[in-house]
Amino acid sequence: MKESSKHNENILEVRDLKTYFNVGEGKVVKAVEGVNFSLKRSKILGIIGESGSGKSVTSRSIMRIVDQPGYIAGGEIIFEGQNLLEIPEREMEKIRGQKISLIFQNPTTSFNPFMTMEQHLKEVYLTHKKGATKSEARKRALEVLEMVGIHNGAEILKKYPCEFSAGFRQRVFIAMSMILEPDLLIADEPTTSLGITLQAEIMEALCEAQRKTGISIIIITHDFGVVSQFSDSLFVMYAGKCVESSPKKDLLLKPKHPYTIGLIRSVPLLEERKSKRLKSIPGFPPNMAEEQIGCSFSPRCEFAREKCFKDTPELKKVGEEHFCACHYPVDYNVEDDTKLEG
Amino acid sequence: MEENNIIISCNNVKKYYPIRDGIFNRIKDWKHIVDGLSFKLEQGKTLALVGESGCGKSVLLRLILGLENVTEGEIYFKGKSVYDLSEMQRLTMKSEIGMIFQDTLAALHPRMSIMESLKEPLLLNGMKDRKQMEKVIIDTLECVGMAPDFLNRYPHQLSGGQLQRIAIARALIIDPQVILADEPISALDVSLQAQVINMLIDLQESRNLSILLVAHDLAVVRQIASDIMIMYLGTIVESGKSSDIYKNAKHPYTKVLLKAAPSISKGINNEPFHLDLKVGDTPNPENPPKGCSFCTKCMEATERCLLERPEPKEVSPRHFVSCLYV
Amino acid sequence: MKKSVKYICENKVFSIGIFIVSISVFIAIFAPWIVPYNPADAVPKIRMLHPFRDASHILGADYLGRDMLSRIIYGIRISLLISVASVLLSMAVGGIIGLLCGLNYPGPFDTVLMRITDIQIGFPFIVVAIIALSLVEATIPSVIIVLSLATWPAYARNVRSSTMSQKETDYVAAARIMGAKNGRIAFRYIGRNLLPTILPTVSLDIAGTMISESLLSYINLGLNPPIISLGNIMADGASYISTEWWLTGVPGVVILLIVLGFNFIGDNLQRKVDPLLNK
Amino acid sequence: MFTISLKRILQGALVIVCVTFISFMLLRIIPGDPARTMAPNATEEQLQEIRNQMGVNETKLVQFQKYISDLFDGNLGYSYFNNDSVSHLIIKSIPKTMLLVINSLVFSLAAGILLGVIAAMNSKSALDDIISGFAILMQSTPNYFLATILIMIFGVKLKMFPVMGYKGYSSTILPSLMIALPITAAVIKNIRSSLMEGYGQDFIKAAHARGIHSYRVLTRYGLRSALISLLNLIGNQMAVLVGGIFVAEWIFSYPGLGLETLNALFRRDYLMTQGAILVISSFFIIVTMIIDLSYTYLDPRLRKS
Repeated sequence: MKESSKHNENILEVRDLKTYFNVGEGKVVKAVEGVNFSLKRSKILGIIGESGSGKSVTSRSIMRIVDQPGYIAGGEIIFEGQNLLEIPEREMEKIRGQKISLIFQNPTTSFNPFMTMEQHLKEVYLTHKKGATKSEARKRALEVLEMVGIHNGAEILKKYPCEFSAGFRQRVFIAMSMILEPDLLIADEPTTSLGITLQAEIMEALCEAQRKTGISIIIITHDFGVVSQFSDSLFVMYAGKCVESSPKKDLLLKPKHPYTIGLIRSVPLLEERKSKRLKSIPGFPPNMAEEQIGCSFSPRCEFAREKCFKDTPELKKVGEEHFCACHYPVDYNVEDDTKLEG
Repeated sequence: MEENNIIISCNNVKKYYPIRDGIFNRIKDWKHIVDGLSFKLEQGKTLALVGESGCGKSVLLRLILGLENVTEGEIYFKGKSVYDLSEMQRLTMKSEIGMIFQDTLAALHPRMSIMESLKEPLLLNGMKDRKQMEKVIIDTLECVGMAPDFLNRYPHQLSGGQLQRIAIARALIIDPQVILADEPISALDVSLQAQVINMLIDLQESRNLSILLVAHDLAVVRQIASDIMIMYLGTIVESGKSSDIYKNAKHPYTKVLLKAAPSISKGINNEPFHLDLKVGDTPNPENPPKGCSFCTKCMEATERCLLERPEPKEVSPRHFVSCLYV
Repeated sequence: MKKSVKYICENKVFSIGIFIVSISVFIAIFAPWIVPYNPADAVPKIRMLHPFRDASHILGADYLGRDMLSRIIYGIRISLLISVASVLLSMAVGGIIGLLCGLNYPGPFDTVLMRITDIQIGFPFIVVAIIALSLVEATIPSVIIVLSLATWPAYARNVRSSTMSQKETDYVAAARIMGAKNGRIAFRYIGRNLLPTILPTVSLDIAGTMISESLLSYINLGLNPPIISLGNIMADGASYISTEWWLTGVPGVVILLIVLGFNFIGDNLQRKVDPLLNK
Repeated sequence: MFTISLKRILQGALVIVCVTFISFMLLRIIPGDPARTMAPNATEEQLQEIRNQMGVNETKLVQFQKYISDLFDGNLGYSYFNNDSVSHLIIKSIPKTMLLVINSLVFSLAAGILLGVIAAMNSKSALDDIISGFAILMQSTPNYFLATILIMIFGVKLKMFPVMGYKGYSSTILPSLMIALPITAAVIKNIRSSLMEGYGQDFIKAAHARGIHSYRVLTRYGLRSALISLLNLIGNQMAVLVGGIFVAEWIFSYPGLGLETLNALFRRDYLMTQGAILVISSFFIIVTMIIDLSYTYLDPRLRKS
């Protein structure tokens, strides 16, 4: 394994990651089936996909905390030159929280109700930084709270999580995940349970923190608006596989994969729209327990041809850093929506 | 705007919850959940109530449905006040309102199969013979795009999208004139959302339904609603036709909402997330500000805003804004 | 039916429970026909016979020479009858009271009744039983009522909390919107949800009541001699404990097995009965 | 927080008063004449004279009033059978029963938590089945049958512990073991299920994702919430504990408060039974109240609401 230098271009490379769940009676749900992507240093990658597409499972696999009965069946996760799937558990525990940290979706349940905020923040610091003193930990905690826009930190520390609103708790959680200056932050649907202004506040705090510390972020969401406004490059997942990935502007303007096109067309817009109805994608997402033959989007795809139903498309390069897993990529432009009005 | 095609109208509706304390639970203070609300819903139109959690929009629906009593003000259904209806009239009113709840799984009885849940509204409306009931149920399922083979399954065995359609079917099965929907789409994925939005629009046109929709996603509201009301902390800050609201929003809170709402076009031209709101927690309903409800968070708030409660001013036809500086 | 049989076999412990309980119910129903000897007639020759020694008296004989197996068969019949009856009684009484309290939750009716259950919990069961059984002569109905005194508050609390939490749910609100009256909501909606939550505790309570019933007879407060209950048999053998331990041992093991069967069912009944749980 | 505890204390006091009143009335209703059991072969006038002395002849309410006024100046009345003041008798027998209570609580908590944690830790292995099997077995054995087994093994066969009466500390072992085993079973089940449920909760996964060592996650997060639910369980197990004390003292004829109560009850010694019931049930209610209050105090969500 080549020893890459610190300023290696990609901080994280995921190659052919496979995570399966055996759900009894021999049935295996292939939640993540061969996912490939890489993340450049201090850049933001947005993973978008509907529920059941395997995006959360991908994030848990990177941190190696897949819930039972899931297991990582194959592939490599190269993080700063080191394959995370091969190192022992003790080493992995040092990386979690110190090098990579995870933000959960529901702030109301991700805090220990019996511990004060101070105990939460200090515990992470003291667990990883052996020999650090309590006052040092407290100083760092106040520093991090300041960074996410909480100025009355001292008064906050004494209180319990149940005394704060959901938005405030999510802010403290972000601060907690930045306390050891990790290199990678994974945010799994950080704002789904919050309202519009709270969501904007949290995303603003995340941007601030990213600008100040140069940390690279993977944000996972099903909200197209949030991910297109926040990230540098996008990565669309469907039924456990990557269907398209490219820099943000390229994907939003000229998507190639029929599923991405369908998604973008079915997102309601703030601006005036000609026809009242949205062009929705017919049918329902596939049942992950059954074996997927051919392209898993073929049953719902309007461009599907005979080849699509037989063999699974590979991820092909269709543009500058633009990859698409489709036999017949569509060249479509958001501006002239009429092209497909047909 | 003749009087008779107004389905539901409220004037100056208030709802306070008591805060009890002390050994004998004496009422210490009042929580202003809905603080003086007036609006009209016309036949065949869709009115959207937009606001963030805690602004009292779901409570307003419960008041209209009679699940809770109003502390002050009246609610009229087809011109007659809801509270002095006779028993018979109340029953007929109930058969004309359909309700779609936010948490579709919790709105269906966990141990009743889908068939039984759909039969309940028909039984309660006096339909007796089984054949007819089954026919009505299957027709309604058709128009929400569901095959009848789900009928003897239990709610927890269905996916989010399917539950949503069953909830809409149950609301439609008694052929109501008004549909009240509490965030029917926010829990769904993007592709399913589009399917449900299209369905609601088709149903509205085919059955001349009027829909009172509660939502917090401005883009979805733009798609469905003809009239919009923006709520903040139990009061209406701005109301009007959807084109007026989106094109020239006047109230600071509406502007903040429009700016904060994420969208693909903002993504394309790289607009950052930026909120011009005062930092700090939103005021809680326990001690609402005396003056304008938005004064503690509004950037342009002045001394006057803190004391004087603004009245809705008509800025343009049917476009009302409650702000002192408009 | 085919599917549930496969489902039950998967869970060994549950099937053992079903097996034990069905045997004891079979014995309880057909006791008079399957009993080898008349449990009352004493044969002095075989006094204190050790079990499994003599083929004709498999479980031996007690200090008066009465056949132990037939006495135990009758004992099971009485104990099971009393326990099941008293649990059903306390389920009915507790259920109704719990439902009414839950429905008028902030009202006076609820606070008064809940205080009664608090007071009830204040008295240890033994003291209540002793006082009650000295008040009224110990017949089968009176023992059933006394035994159900101990378990009805638990049912009342259980049903009340479930009713209170269900009152605020959306499906009850939806029913009310559609015009359902209070009576219909109470039984057709809330009642229907109570069964799966109560049923598992029924089985565990039957086990508990069998123990209390045999305890009453053990301190010869319960049913007097003409009626044979497992507790009586054990009480008779108590004084010979150091020499002929099996006089108390054998009935004790029988009680233990039956109660174990009920406990096995109780623990797993929740998963089997509730449609909510099978995916 | 203060108002909650005040309300709870008032409620407790009310229950104790009701218990006293009900037991007072009940005792007077049940058949059987204390004077006759006192002096079986006395003539009618002598019985009448004893009854006057006992004050049994006035109406029940007057007796209750007199009892309450005595109660306030700490005198629980006079027991004619053991011709000693009731309060003195009770105070003499309380320490022995307290010994039983403490022994069984300590044993059941220690063994219960230990076995519960072990069962939760390796939940898929045979060890978990053995421990759960032991728990179900202990809960299904009638306690007096358990006593007979203990007597057989430890008393008669191995002669390790005394079986009857009170001969020093060693004779508390068997009775407290008999009381403790069913409670241990309940503690094992409670700890095991709350730990295994606890593992699935979000905040434990979040702690794990922060790289906090799995052992520390168990003790700092899992056990803490399990202990709080354990407190709630102990409150419910009080009834089993008190029931166990009566049976243990009866079978092992262990001279504690339970045995005194049962004897007094059978002898219709009103005042002694009354005093004993008052002490036992108020102890039991106060302990349940303390557990409720500590339960609300320990859980910040309840304390802060």
